Amino acid sequence: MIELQGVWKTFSVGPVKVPALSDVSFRVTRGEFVVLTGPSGAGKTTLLRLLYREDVPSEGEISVLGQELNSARRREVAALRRSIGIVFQDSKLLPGRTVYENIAFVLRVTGTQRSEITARVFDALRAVGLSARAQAYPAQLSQGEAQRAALARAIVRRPTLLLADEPTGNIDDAMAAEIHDVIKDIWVSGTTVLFATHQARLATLLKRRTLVLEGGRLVKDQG
Amino acid sequence: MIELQGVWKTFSVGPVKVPALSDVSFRVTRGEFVVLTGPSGAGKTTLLRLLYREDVPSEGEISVLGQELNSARRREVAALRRSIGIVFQDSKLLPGRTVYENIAFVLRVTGTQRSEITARVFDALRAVGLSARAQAYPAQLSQGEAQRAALARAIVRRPTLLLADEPTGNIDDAMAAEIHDVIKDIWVSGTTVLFATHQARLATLLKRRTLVLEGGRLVKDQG
Amino acid sequence: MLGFLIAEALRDLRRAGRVALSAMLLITLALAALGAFWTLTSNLGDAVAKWRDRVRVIVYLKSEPDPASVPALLARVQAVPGVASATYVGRTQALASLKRVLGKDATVVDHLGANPLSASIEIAPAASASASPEAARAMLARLAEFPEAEEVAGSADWVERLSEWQRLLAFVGLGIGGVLALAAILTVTTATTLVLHARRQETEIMRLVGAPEFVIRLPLLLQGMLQGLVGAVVAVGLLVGAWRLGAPHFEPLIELTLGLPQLTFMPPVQLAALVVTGTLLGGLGGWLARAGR
Amino acid sequence: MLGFLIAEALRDLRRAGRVALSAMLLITLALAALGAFWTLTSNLGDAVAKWRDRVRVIVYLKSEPDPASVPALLARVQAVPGVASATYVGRTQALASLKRVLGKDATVVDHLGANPLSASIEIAPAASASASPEAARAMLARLAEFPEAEEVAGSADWVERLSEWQRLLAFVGLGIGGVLALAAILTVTTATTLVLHARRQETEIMRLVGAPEFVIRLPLLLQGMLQGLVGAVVAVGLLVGAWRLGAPHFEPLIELTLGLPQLTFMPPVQLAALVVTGTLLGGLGGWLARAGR
Ligand SMILES: Nc1ncnc2c1ncn2[C@@H]1O[C@H](COP(=O)(O)OP(=O)(O)OP(=O)(O)O)[C@@H](O)[C@H]1O
Ligand SMILES: Nc1ncnc2c1ncn2[C@@H]1O[C@H](COP(=O)(O)OP(=O)(O)OP(=O)(O)O)[C@@H](O)[C@H]1O
Ligand SMILES: [Mg+2]
Ligand SMILES: [Mg+2]
Repeated sequence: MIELQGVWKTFSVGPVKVPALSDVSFRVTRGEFVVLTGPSGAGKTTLLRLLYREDVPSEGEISVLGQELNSARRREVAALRRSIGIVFQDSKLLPGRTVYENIAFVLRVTGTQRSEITARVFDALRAVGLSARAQAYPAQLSQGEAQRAALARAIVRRPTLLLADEPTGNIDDAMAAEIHDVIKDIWVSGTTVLFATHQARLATLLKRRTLVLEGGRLVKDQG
Repeated sequence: MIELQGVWKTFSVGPVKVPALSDVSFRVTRGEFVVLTGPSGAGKTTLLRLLYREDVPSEGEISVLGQELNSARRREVAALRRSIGIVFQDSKLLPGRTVYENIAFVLRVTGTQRSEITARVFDALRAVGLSARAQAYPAQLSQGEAQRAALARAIVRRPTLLLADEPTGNIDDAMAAEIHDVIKDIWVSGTTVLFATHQARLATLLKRRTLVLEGGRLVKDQG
Repeated sequence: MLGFLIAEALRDLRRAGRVALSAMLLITLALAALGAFWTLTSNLGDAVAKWRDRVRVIVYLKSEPDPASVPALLARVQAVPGVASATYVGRTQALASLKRVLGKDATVVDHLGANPLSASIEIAPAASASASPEAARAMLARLAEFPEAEEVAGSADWVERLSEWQRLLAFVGLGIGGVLALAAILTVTTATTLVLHARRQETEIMRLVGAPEFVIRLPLLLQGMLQGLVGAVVAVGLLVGAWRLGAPHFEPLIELTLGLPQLTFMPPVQLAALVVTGTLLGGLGGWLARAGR
Repeated sequence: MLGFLIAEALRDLRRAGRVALSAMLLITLALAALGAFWTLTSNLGDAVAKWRDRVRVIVYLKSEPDPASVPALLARVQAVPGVASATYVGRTQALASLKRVLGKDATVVDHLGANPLSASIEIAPAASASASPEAARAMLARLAEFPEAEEVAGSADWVERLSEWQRLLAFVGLGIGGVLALAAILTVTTATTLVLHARRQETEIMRLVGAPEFVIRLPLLLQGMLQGLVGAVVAVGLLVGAWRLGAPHFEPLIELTLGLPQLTFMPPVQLAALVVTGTLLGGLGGWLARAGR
């Protein structure tokens, strides 16, 4: 499902080299629920970006859903991404569209039948408890609501793989527990989940396999 | 210092009325450290926006630092804001400028002597533990680093009042504890602090006066 | 799907608002100026052609030839390269036309004892002779060599003058064309950058969720084409309107100054070409958007 | 502080990149066209003035007057409103000039028994008489009433023609002026919107931290002025360059076609006015940015 072999990622900021990932290797098999944790700046977001090929490793091999990423062509990358649901840490909601339109947009541009769209969008909104705010624009949402809308957008296509980057970072504990339930439901229905969070406590709470990054190194893989 | 009298704030989203704040009244005196907490969507950000007059209440009176906000003219609002440091929930760092430039920008546009700027910016960066990333652009920061940069920008002018909206939302617990220490230091040096967070646990941890919002109502004021 | 893509294109236009309007108006201006220049050039070309037709070279003959030998003489003159047609003007005819020319002073003719004028041959030069001063000089030299010719009036001057006029026209055309091309390129570039900027976030999300390439690009293309189309249609409307209003007012003036009895407007085919040009121009801008990143 | 504000303005320009360049180039084009039109109009105006000076009205006299009475007659003619100057042309003089006009056909004059021409007075009309067909007709009528006059040659035609030319010039000027004004307004609006968009986040932060109003607005203003200034200077450079290169080439042609021996360029004051106009135009765009939100 996911396989990393000796992955390094180094950023250059002027003359300074920032090592964001150092020699990371691991495998995730179909149907797993993996928590990726580590302090701020550990490299969690960087790792996820490599998995959906928004960036390429400085060194090492990555394959996702059987697709070798280093050699992937544009068309293959697009096909891969259609099977992945992503919750971005910075939500990336389109400010000019309502919550409903933001989620429908993803279905539209990937070719979903028009007749199905409304039902699927509202299923996703119900799952994250946001149906009442469907007509609100992103600027009219609290940050927690925005994160839930972003989660709804990620799951609306029932992806094979869900990459969630801090989906509960701005949410109070009660709400976060609900979101964890939503993600667990998706996992139960067969989606592989990679859940990134800086809240080490959460990893314990979820009682799942946990990968711990620290300063770009994979220091622990347990569960 | 801060005084709210029967403040209501209602948003209209199409035909729907969203009551974000309902009949909120409280006072904060000079030198206090107040934690504002409540679940996602409770109205914390809305309340802070009213305090720096980015929005006006639908009903009720607010005065901050002796300035009556409903009747304030543009010039008075600008003067008021120069005495307030704000950490925005969405950081609002300028993407085209480095961390250093982002913080220096605030000093520049409010008329600080050129010779003082470098020293003050680095003081602030040191306080939040980010001196090493001074030359990085916001896109090159992890979200936690971005939040610390935003905090540095808020404190660089040594404000009379600090309004912090989830300054530790994306930061791991160890780093968060450090940030709390930074904010406490600023408070000790005489700045009044209003600290908004959805982490109820944090309110307990900080052992300060706590205001609890729920669905726009002030349900608890203790400490 | 196409319905969605067109809706997206329209949404972009609405969002870009005043700037989209500016781009459309600039396309309108560029095309309207292009059309106006086109009309102007073709009418000036007509005027030049007409002046060229009026140019005459006169060969004065040493003596009035025998009427029977005139056709043979005309045939020999017509054989000279560069001569389009030749007309014989007898001495009596010459006096009559002098009288017409003199007008008020025509009385002098009535006081003449004998007819002092020579017979002549009036020659209309062919286009080949007007094409260059060298060709014209060659023709004049050949005519002067005729044994019957006393003198040849008409010089290379008129050709010089015509070719100067044409140079002027070509220069003005080049200048206006260059400026318009620049303006059009700028318009397209500006519009492109704006469209791109307005769609930046949409494009990012589309790429991140794996939308096919044509879905990402088509709204940009359609929107550009729409802007171009609207601009071009408005430009054609302006041109037709200006023509309807202006032509009846200007025709007498143009006849007076340029001697052109009637102005011609662009044929429908050219108007259609203008619309197609505008649409393609806009579409190009939209398509380029990706490269412009 | 000013240094910082100018640095901010330059930063905006760099960031807006291609679009800022477009705005500058559009300002350049608009001002260059304005300058070219200005030069053209003033030279055409000179040509029209020259043609007007060449217009003559001729009063033919019934008989050749006594040389002693000529000055008195001329004085009376000069008293007619609309007459700028009057010259007496005797019969001998008239025959001599006819000979000059006839050229090749001048031999007819030598065959004449007696001089059949009349004496005449040549009149240069004043500007007041050329100003309107009515004034010209009034002058001609007054001249025809002279007892010595047999006939007055010259009609209201030439005035008509001149006023048509002037109408044409005014119309072309209006058209070009209108198009340029539109283009300039569009440029400014577009640039404004872009600048505003580019600075959106800066402006928001400045307001939120309580920066004084002038700090928020001045970079926009400076940046617009800078764009306008650069555009205007380039336009002036283009005009001067085109003039240097083009004028020596065109002067003979213009003399041939319009009879104007020498072209005049815009004086430095007008060039300076162009630069100021550009700067103000750009500054206006920058200043408007706030209103445009
Ligand atoms: N584009 C970039 N250019 C330079 N440095 C970068 C870039 N992206 C990330 N970094 C650096 O790489 C390191 C890892 O960043 P990353 O965003 O992966 O951390 P993270 O684990 O997601 O942190 P957080 O929990 O705060 O979101 C950080 O030091 C960051 O500053
Ligand atoms: N501009 C707006 N228009 C309409 N509704 C708004 C607007 N701003 C906020 N709201 C609504 O008001 C309520 C309170 O929002 P607010 O952002 O203050 O919550 P919060 O307590 O800061 O939540 P979080 O912890 O998630 O940031 C939410 O339901 C939100 O959707
Ligand atoms: Mg991250
Ligand atoms: Mg909030």
